[in-house]
Amino acid sequence: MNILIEITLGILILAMFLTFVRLVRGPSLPARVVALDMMGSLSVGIIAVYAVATQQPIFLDVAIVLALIGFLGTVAFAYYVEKGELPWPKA
Amino acid sequence: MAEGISLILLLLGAVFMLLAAIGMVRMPDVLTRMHSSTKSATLGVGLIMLGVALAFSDFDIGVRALAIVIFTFSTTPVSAHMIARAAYLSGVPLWEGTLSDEMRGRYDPDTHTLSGKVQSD
Amino acid sequence: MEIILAFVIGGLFAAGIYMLLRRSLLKLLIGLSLMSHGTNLLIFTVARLTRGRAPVISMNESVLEPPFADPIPQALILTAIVISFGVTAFALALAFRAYRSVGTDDLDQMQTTDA
Amino acid sequence: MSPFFLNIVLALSWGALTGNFQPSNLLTGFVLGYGALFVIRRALEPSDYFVKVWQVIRFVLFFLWELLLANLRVAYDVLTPGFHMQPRVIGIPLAARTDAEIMALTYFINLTPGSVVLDISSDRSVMFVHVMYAPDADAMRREIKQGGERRILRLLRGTKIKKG
Amino acid sequence: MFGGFNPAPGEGESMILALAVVSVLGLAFAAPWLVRRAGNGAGWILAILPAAVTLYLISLLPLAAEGQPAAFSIPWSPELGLFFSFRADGLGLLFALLISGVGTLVVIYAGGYLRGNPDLEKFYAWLLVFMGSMLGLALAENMLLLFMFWELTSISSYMLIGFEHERETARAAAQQAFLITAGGGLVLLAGLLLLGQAGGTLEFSTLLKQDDVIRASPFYLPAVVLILLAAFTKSAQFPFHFWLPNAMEAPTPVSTYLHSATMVKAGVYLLARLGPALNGTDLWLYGVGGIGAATMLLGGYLALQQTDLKRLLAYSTVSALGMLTLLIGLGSPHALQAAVVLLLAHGLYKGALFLVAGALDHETGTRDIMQLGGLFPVMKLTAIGAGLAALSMAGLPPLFGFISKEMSYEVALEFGPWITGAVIFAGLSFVFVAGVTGMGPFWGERKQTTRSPHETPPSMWAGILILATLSLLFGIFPAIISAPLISPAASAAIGEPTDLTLALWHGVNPAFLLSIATVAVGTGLFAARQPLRSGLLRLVWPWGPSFLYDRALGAFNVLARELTRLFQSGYLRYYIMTLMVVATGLVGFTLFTRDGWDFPRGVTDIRFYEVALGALILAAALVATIVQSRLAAVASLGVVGYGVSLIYILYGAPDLAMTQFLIESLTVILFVLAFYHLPQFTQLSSRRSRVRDIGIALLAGGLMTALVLSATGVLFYPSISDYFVENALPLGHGRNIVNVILVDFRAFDTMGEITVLGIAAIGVYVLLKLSAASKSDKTGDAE
Amino acid sequence: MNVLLLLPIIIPMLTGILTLFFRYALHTQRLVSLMGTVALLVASIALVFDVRRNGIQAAQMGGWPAPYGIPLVADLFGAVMVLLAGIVGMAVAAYALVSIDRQREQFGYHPLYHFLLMGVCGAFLTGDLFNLYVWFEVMLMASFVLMALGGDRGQMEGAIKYVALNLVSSAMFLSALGLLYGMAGTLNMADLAQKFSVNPPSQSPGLVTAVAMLFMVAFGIKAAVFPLFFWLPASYHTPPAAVSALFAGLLTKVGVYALIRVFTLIFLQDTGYTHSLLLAVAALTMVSGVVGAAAQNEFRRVLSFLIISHIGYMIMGLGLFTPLALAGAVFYTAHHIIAKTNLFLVSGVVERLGGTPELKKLGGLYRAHPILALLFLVPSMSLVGIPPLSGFFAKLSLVRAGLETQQYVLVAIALGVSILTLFSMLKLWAEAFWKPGMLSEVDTLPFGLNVRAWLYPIAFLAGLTVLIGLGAGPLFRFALQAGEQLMNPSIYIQAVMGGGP
Repeated sequence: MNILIEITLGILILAMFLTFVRLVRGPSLPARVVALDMMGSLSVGIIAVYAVATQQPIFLDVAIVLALIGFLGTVAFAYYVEKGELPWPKA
Repeated sequence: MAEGISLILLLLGAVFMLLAAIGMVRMPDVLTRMHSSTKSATLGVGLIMLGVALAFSDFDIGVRALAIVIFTFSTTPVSAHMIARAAYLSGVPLWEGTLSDEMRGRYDPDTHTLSGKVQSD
Repeated sequence: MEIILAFVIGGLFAAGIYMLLRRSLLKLLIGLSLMSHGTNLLIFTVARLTRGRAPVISMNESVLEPPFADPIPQALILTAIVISFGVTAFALALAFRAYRSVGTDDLDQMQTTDA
Repeated sequence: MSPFFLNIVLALSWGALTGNFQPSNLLTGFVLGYGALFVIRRALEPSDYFVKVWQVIRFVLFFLWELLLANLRVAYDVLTPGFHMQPRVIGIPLAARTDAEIMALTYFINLTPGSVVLDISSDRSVMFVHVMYAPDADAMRREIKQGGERRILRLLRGTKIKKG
Repeated sequence: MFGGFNPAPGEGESMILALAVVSVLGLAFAAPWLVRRAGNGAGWILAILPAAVTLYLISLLPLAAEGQPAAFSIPWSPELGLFFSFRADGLGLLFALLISGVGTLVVIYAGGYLRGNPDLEKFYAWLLVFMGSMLGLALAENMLLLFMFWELTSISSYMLIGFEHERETARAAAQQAFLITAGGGLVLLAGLLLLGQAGGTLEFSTLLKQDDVIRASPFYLPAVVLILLAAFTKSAQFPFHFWLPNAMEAPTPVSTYLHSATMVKAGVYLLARLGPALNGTDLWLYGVGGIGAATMLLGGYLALQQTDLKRLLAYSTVSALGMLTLLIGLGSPHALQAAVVLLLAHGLYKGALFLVAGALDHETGTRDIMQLGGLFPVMKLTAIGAGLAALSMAGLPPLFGFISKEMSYEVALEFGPWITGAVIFAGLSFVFVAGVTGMGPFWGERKQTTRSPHETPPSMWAGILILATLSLLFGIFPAIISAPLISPAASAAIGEPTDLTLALWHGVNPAFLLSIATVAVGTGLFAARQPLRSGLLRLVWPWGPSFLYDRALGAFNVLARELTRLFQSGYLRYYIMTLMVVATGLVGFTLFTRDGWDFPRGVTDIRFYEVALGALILAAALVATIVQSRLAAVASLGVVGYGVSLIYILYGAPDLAMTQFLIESLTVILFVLAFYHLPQFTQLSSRRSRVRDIGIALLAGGLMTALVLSATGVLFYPSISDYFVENALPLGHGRNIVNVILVDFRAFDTMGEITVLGIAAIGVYVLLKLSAASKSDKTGDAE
Repeated sequence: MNVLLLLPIIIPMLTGILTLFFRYALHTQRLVSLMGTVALLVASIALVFDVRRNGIQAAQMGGWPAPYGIPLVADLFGAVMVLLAGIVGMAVAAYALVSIDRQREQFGYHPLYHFLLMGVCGAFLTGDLFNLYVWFEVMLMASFVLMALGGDRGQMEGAIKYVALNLVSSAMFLSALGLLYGMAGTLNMADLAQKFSVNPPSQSPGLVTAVAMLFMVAFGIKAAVFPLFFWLPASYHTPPAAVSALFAGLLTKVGVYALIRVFTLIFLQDTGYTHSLLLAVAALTMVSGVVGAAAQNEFRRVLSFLIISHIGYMIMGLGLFTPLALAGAVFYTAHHIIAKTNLFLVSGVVERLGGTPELKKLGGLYRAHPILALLFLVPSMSLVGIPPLSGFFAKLSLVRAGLETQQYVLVAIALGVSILTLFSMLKLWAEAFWKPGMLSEVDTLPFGLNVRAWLYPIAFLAGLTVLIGLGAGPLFRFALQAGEQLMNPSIYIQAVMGGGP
């Protein structure tokens, strides 16, 4: 685990924090959704870097899965943000 | 040698992602924020995956890294589009610095249609 | 690192329990989810952490040399995650139906069945 | 027998010849096959298969370049204190008709930072795009139409002679 | 530890003895069917078996007389010391004869008394259950068997007292009787078990041989106290006497049979049975004797002021029971003989008088002695029976009652003035009651009553006359029963064989003079009953035990309601709060006070980015609790999930991470789906409760941290995972060990897991569909 | 591989799956369901005889050597519990045929019923702690859905409380499991027992006791002991009678089974502390249950509180920790399962005939249905401990065990609580049966059956209560063997670790 890799991981985690800040502060919901999506791709990054760090290609499978399903959450949110009103009147 | 390049690529990718995150925080409104984050994040992942492919210098790993890149490149625009459209239509305020907004008032919420009469050329 | 994770687990449990004690039905569900994260992390941490080496025998080697993560808690947590997912999904449907029949998500209104 | 199919057959036969079907080996078979077909391209019925491949490569290069450039611009903007962007929502009259073409265009616009497709009008005549650096709306419109749309349409339409 | 209770003596050959008891119980189950068949004649038919049992018991008398009592024993549950064993010795036979004899008459009497009542079949069923269990109680050799029948009599008496269950008072009286007697029963169980531990056996015959061992053992005091309590509740002794008068709600045959002749005497019988083993200490003397005397006086006094026939008889029965207890308490052989005689005599005359009261009630519709008078010309036979029984109760010479009073007075004189005074007062009240119940209604001027009285049907007056003539017969020729019945019973009660010859005439001695004087004063009292009743007898002690019983019952109900409202508040968060406080308190206390706490050792080094990740998770969890918008909460929950998955990655668990990511995204989507249709978060709870909740949550979280820290500090045994690692490839043919464990080594878990998912799917489908369907169903297809 | 061990799990699963297919063919569903329960009963009887004849049966799932695979173990106690599950399963299934409405049957009542039985039998038979957690979850999940099946408001509220508290308990169970694995490195109960008993952990023994406490709380919630029982009275009276009868009979008993299994096999290091705590909990549970029952005025709420009170007796048996006491606990569990399920079935009929669960409005059943009255008397008086019914022997054995270990206060409480139980039972009897009251006109039941069809399962269970009472000799000897087996774990360990294919 040479120093360079650690710095990269540090940067990525820092990016995670920043995204988290946006997620917390994000005035509107779409802002939070974007942050969550960003988190997804950041995680892919972290996993990939870690895979290299530990010379374990097995982690890449996780990255593949995450890359694919990460955006599902975002699309779900988007669908609902746009929908706005309730599908049927409140009980 | 390949080791060195891959480390640098990883670092570069990480930096780009950091930029995306900073963009995420600094940008005034949702749409501009989205630009910086989704695009550069995708680039970041691309670079990291390149670094990974180089680091392992094994064909299978390379294919997997390529797969990740392809997936990211194919899913991010879709999610970007969805979010942008949703944000815009749900009335998220644009940055006051936006010069013009030709889509304003064209969306009819109940029939979900967007009138498309041609403007200039 | 177990020390840090111990505090993370404690934090998760605390947040989960705090949410459980709230009057809203939805916060209850979030609390349950937080607590199950805490529990899974607990099982993972208590069974000794080893950094990096996944318990997977890669293609070229036939036996796994020592410093690898303990596979059993991972199997347990996997089962636990899936089970708690099933239960959470049911709890969500139940919360939805309860809200429809009671009209509010305030748990204090739901005491007709008690003495 | 479209040349592309022929090329695949050649690659597979190469694999069979060399006895290992490792993907890397197949790739070399494919390149060799492409070279062979290129030499005898006149014998086959005319198709722009060969022109096409070259076009794809050039387009990918253009795209990557465009991506890098835009990223740098955004990066610059993000790092410097003030905001330099002039965001705008502009409507671009569409020449692209089929779903495939519109999708390709949307992908291209979305992926090059600085522009995000907001929506397409119900009658598919106009595409609304939010752009970051667009001091002049019409200039931006032209740039996207010329840069992105022309290339994509040429790429997609060029090969399908049958389609109008 | 079961060696202590050696089984009963071997010679359990007379099967018929057990059959006697079981057959009566069997008849009880057949009764409803029989009654439906027999109609009005049911009383006579059902009486056949009890009569047969009486005759069989009489045939056993000679055996008991020469000390070889018929016995029977089969093991029921030897490990628990319970044997289905009977032994018909003198005392048991005397009591059993009383039960079956009076029982036969009551069965016949009930046929007439309850003719046409729709619930007659239920009445007979429970009456026969009672008779069977009383017989069992009388003849039981095993103490636990005695306890079994003891409780059965309680439940049958509940059913019989509450016969007219439409009436609220009857139900309340039945409940009161059952609670007190059954409560006494359970106390008896504890007493008997302690006695068993002291004496080393649960069989009466062997137990009574170790009386000195028992007296010396530490269990003696608690055992005696408990047994006394039980006997006092059953035999309506002083603090627990109030249930007997209230039990008069029962129909008269029940009052006759249960609440004068047999059930209430069970306690006295038990004391007599255990006397040889337990008496001789002053605890016994003052405990039994003292309470007996008190009850005798109280019962006698209260009897004087009653106007209802049955309550009057009830209080005088309480007094008679007090006298019996007093005699047993005194414990001398002479006293025990007097007790045995009084037992028989009281059974006869009190039974008859109760039947008379029933006849009067049946004919005239009222039991108030003020409205009864001059009925002799109309109900001659009943009057004669009543007269004889009253004379026997008053203790006039030719009757058997005189002999028993004579003996009681002789015993009283032996024990000094106080006892004599008390017994005399009781005698006075007996005479008074005899006059009021036996003579009052039939002489004097005729009063108007609701129903025009005429002679009772034969089934009713038969019982009265038989009992009355028996009192007369035994009075004139006491020899008939003294040898075969009374002396074996007395010797059983005393512990060693004694022969007792009864004689009507003991010559003129102080006891005789006293009894004549009591009769005289008694008749004087009877004559002056009007002014007596209006004047002196007005004062009554309002805060008696009955008042305490009602208070206790009311208080218990109020306490129960308050406690339940406090605990079972209906607020889910209070439930979870108690749960958390208990769990944290219990586990925390154990961890820290029993030195479970330990500092972690051999932990991996700390990397800054992992700390950052941990901090991110904590921050996200914190945000999830604080943020107002629910979808933001879901998003931060998603972040927690991602963080945890990354930790799984960092520590080498790819499969886990993949599953966690998948599940996390799915959960986020589900939460969004569900939360969209649910209302916004609103700040509901007050600040104070929020601070309290934070406190509890932090405590629980802290405890978990402590547990994890101390668990990582200690490694007792190496994990068994090495086996899995070695055999995953060769045996499991898989490279990913975690997967191999899941699908092969621990596949059973995965099967369960999939079942849970399947059920959850059904559950969600049911919850969503059924709601929609039920709406449409209400209007849609009917049931 | 002794197949008898596997049958009690496989049969309910197959029946559950089969009934799932015939969603709209109700008659077939009912037939298959009943056949399933009969098969389960037969299998459990065979298992009991097998275990009785040749000792504890153990089988390793998948044939993996002892501590590594998941073992299925049937000792006498486990076999008896499976038998009881079979008995109650059949009785309630027969009762449900006439009492469950058509709509619930179309929405998967029978499959859920059998999955619950599968979970219960799995929990009784498994020899691995994590597998016990999985079976707990199967059982709980099925019970959650059964509780919410029908969807009216009362059910929803009850279900929420039931689900919330049970999920918290499962989370605690899981954490305790994690800690235990962290310390002992294995989850196989026999292996754990061996490791903890052979050379008990030297440093920080308190940690093992702390984890034991966590187990006690987790199982305590499921067994509804004091102060963790609040979910039971809030939720047991909301679902239909058949469902709450099944819950009353089996669910809490699985918690008790788990407590007994764990505290006689694994946590034996600090019995002075843990088991005296159990005694205190037992006493408090007894009292709080019966006090709660006295304050209720609905038929099934009284019964729910009484469940809690009687759980106290079983925990008392465990707390006393002598062979006789454990035999008493086993016997009491058996007696209570049958009697309590029966009472809930009776409450279903009473509510059906009286039209309402409130005691104030009920009445007149003694005259109208004397057979029902008698069938109510048998289980209720058995629970009070009136001889010669099974309750008496259960209480007798516990009182004797208590006296032998000088726990006089506890024995006094046990007897006192019996009286208060009697008080509640008499309240039920006086209000519902003796008090004159109007009877709802519904005498004909769904599918045209009259009340008699409802009484067959009740009569069956009442008969069992009486038979257990009369046959107490041999049965208690059987319970004593089970008690002895529980008292020295080495037999269990030898059967699982030593033998086993």
